[in-house]
Amino acid sequence: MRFALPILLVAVTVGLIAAALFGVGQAGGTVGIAAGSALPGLTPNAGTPEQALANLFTDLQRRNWNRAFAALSKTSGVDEPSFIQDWAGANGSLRTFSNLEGYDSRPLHATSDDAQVRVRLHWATPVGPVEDVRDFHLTHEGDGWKVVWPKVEAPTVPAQVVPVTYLRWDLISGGAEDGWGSRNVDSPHVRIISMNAVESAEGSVVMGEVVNEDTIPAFVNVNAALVDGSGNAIDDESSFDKIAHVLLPKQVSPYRIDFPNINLKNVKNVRMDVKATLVPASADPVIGVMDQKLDPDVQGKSVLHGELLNQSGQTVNIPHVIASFYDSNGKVVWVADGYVDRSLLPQTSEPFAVEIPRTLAGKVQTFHVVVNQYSLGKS
Amino acid sequence: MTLAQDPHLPTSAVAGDETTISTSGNGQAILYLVGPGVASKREISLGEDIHLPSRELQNAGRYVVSVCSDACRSGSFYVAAAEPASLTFLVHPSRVPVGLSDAISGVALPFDPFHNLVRVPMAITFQLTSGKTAMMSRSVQTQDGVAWFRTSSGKDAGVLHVVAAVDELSARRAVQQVASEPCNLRIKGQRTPKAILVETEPVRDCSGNPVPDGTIVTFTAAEADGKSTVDAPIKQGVARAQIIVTKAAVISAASGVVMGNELRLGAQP
Amino acid sequence: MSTAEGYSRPIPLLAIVLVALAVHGPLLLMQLPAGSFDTNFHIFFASHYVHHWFDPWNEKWFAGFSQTTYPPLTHQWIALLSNVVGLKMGYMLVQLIAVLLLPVGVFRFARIWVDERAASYAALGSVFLGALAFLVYQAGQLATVASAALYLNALPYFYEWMTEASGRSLIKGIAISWTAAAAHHVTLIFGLVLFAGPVLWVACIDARDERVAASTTGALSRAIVFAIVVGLGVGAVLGPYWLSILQHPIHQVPIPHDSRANLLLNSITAVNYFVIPYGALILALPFILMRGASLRRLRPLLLGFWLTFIFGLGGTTPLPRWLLGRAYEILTFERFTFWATLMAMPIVGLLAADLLDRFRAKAAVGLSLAAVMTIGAALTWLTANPYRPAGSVNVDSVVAFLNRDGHDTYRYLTLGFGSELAKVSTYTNATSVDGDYNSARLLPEMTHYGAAQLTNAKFYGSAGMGALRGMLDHANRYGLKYIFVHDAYYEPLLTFVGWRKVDTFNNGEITAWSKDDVPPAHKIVSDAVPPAWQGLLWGTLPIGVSLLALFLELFLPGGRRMPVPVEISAPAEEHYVA
Amino acid sequence: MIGYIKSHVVRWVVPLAAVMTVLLLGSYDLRGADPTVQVRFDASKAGPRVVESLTEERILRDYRFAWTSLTQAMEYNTLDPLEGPFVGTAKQWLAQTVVSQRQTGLRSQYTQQNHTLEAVFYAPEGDVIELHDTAEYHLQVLDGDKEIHNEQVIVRYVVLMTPAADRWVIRQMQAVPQF
Repeated sequence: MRFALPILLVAVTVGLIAAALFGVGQAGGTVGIAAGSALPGLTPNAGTPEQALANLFTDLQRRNWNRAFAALSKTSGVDEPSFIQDWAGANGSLRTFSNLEGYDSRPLHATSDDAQVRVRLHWATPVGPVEDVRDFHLTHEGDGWKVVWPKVEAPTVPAQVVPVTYLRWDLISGGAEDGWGSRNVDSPHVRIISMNAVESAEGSVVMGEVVNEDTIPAFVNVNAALVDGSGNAIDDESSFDKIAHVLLPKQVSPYRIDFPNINLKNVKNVRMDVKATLVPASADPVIGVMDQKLDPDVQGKSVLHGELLNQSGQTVNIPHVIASFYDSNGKVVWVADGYVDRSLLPQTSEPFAVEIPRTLAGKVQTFHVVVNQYSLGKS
Repeated sequence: MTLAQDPHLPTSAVAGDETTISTSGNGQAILYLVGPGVASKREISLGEDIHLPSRELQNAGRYVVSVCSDACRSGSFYVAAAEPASLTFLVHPSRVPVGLSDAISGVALPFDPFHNLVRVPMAITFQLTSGKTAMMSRSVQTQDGVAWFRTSSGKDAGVLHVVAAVDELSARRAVQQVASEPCNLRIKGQRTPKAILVETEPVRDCSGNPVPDGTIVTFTAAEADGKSTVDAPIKQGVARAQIIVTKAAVISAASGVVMGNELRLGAQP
Repeated sequence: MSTAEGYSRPIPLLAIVLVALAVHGPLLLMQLPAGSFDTNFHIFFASHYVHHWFDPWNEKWFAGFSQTTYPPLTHQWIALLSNVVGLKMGYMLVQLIAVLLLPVGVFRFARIWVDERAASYAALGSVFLGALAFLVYQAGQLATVASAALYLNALPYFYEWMTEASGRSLIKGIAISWTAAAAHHVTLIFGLVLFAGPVLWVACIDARDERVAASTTGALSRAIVFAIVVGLGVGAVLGPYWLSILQHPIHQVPIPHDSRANLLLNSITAVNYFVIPYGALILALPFILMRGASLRRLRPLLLGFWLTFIFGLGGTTPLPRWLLGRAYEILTFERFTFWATLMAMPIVGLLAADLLDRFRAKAAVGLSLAAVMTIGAALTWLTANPYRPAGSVNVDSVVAFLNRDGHDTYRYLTLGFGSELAKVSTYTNATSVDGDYNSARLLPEMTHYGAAQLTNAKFYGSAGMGALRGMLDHANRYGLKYIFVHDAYYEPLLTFVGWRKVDTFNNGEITAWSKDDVPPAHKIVSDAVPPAWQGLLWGTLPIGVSLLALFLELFLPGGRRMPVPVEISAPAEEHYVA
Repeated sequence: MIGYIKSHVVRWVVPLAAVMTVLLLGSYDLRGADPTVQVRFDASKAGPRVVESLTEERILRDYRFAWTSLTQAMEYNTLDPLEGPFVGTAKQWLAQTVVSQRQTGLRSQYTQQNHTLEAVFYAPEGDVIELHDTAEYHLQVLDGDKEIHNEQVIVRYVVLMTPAADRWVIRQMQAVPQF
């Protein structure tokens, strides 16, 4: 027993550790700090294209840039700083705030020396989960597979002077005296110009457009309450990020309010409520939406795509596109949005794409795109 | 020490004026005064007049007086508001498009120096002037301490001064009269090597008032297989945008629900 | 007394306690744990008891939650002491008491297994445990440490009661066990298997070997009596806790925790949860195995240690998941490592005695160095560790903002504040929809996502940001008007969902954001509000049993007897052992 | 042994228990009673703007709540209930009354309240409403425990209410001998 018990305990411990390492019972993921690495010898060999990609993504997740770069094929047309910038983003773009959370890979073709893998990357970002589909080319080099990272075309902005005529509204809140009567500044006049309720795969959706009819900027939020046959509210929700909250005078924004898990059949009435308050705002930057087209993509989905052109002299860190889609009667049949993960440098453009449900593709006749934006230090 | 009867209280008191209470009997007692903003307690000699200072009677309302020796005897009296010393004047809206009927309204309430609502009927004069032009002058009698008016907005953009006055008192408010919807929105375009620069003519409403800067004009360039749009703000009366168009396109402009003219441009050579 | 004699005699317990005081007293008086993960959480709970001793319903977190979801004893003691020394120092004093009780408990627990000399070494060693420093200064697990210390003190009475049928031991053991439960329920639940199991086993061995007067049946039957009385008492003392758990079982989506990770796949996790807590004990592991297996009486302890050790490895082995089922996703496993080190100490005490007998002064120097380096490494790790709590944020300006101009009529949220959230909550009158206690969360916006605090949302990836988005989406419903941001990561989201920056504090270190159309907060109706009688029980029984235990320890004579000294005979070939 | 315990009980436990009791009692949260306030509201005579039905409901709810709060404030001499339902002059007067009552040791109890509320003016933009309240209640004024005044009374109030972020609040509340 003197030796048997320790040997038994050590053997069981080793067995249990092996069981955990080789798949029996998954270990919890790392939370908070993406750092550290597996103990030597525990990183699997890149014996298959999928494993090579898995190793690369693990290093990229943990920001082990040197190891990740070392895992690239020598035929890659990228240097390390460009590679890092391509993956981690730059100029305060959405990508700079994003972390790769997971991915699904699907081989497109493979030979003994060469493979093409399509990967759906799941990013965790401040504005919610974002998916990105990317094709990776891998080659067999030495004793394993290596990823060929394409040359990165980073937008360059020539030195220039962009004239700016500042136009912004500031608020003066007045003194500390009793506000009754002496400090009347009315809320901006905002009106819902259309509303449509439809059933979607996730529940019910109320959408439409809202206009600021006033001469001052307005912070706008559209709320809706679904009411059943007995007059009781079933649920109330708000437009959240499916609206441009700050509307300049005469500006129109689409809005969409989602009611997850609510069947429209149970809804008798929709109570709309638009709240508008006066806020400080700036008329800049002006972002043009160029070359908007509604086409099917490679996967057969209907996608509205185009280019955002920053016509101002300031960097737009995170552009947000909100589009309303109309049927032949001019009725809003869908509102969709999308974030652009590259920043929009002055006088440059970036592509965008917004997907619409397959079932609605046939109905859509035209569309209207509004660009919302976040610029560092200008909130 | 006896308290013969209830304290003798004033039949009418005015806010901010002192008053007296008389008691009967003899000996010492405690006088309690409870009213709006006041809860006081003091020793008194029965049979003597008790002086209530003005600072205890500044708020209009009902006051309860209780005099206690071996037993308590109580009564109550009302304090009315004094002469008006200020006007609370509510005017809406603070911004109004020109030429709207019954668009401006105001409510005036007179208060005395101690913030008591003065309910005695009195005539309040409402005056509206735009620049040097008097738009309205009306005298309205208060009812339950309130007087009000309603009127239409003028034709010219600018500040409208609204004054409510009673005797020497007055309260002044300002209403910004702003241009109405744009009228005859017209655009012109110019092709550059990279794009088309398109701009509006000075944007005005149907009365000729300039539409405020910051108002959004949406430019749309429709091509055969797509379109481009720019939401541009009016700056110094004109909205400008740069649209990248290489093919034949129809360029239009809109502000809110108002549409402008169209420009037809051929393909870039 | 010669040097040689000095090494062969036990160290007086009082001296060990003084060493503990000398080591941990200054660190605690310097408020070193103030920056730990959970210190502010405990102070927050205590601050509620300061104002509402008999009303456990706390509106300040989660739009209202019941403090009956966490055993109250340590918090109530902090609340009482805070009337004299303030909340923070109250915390430090209660923590110090727990730290001082620990070597006493280890000594008395070790005496069940080893002689007085080895037990004294075990107790002295426990003062320098890396796991103790980890829990006290990095994790801030006050209740775990206090409960473990109390529980270790109760176990010798359990042993005495089983083996000697001593009524006084029964009473004192029960009172201390109730007190340990009032400090932390999880320790008692797991302690039952991991600590009490080996003690029961060794009592049976001693009974069978006639080392004690009791028979095996007698020992077992008395163990059952003890368990029943303790169980009933714990049921009553923590009655409101059990009722709240029954009413709202923890059905939330599992929240990831690094102590559940596979330590072999991440070097930093391995250092944090293995190297630092065990320290020099890692070198002693082979001896613990060999020596624990070589003596029949030590085998129950060895097996208890091994099981606890395996649990402490978290996701490195699948055993905890297999044995705990769903509870695996709720528990964190660093506490098991702490318990494992405590269970190892009696055998380590034997090792120390062996080494001192053999190498005298050299061994003394070596052991001292090992002990000091173990605790030193743990303290150094406080600053070197990438998992350490975020740097301390000065939240005074946030508290001042919330407490003025009626801002407290709305709810608020902090983002990027880490454990400082609890500090804000302690000193502001305003209420929050967030909170730093996973088990008390009932709002669907939080329980539907595998993320803990909203203030740390980004660390939980899409789940965390999903919970945050859900909460922001319902800002109007909860009267959530103000958000304080200490991490620019969250600014894009706030901008896109309609919040505006309204103020900056600490030279821009913190920004305040507001949403204009949010109505003032109103009470959120909850079925979790404990009735008044539960508040009364909660305010009297836990503190009452602790006073009872204190009274019995101080004034019931004969209660300080050690268990029957057990002669540890070394294997014959190990001639160096006396 | 009993003597040993007794001596220690006297020396330590009794003072300890006394300290604990004081600390615990000091922590006890007193709560006021919730008085019943009956309010009937007639908005049909208001002008020039017609009172919307939702507004009518909310004014009724908020006016009742305001009186409930006032009653608590006056009975327990606490300012907290005044936060929210009252603003401006009304809040200032009530707060002054509470502070004065605290200083003099007085408190007022309003019980058996029945309010007949009538809207007499509703501003064109809906930013102020004037109400007449014929309030019947039992008023008891106490100095400590001694009753110094006790009456069943009908008091007429002129009330100005204005809309706030999520409720109607009382800005002016002035008792008058007659409307």
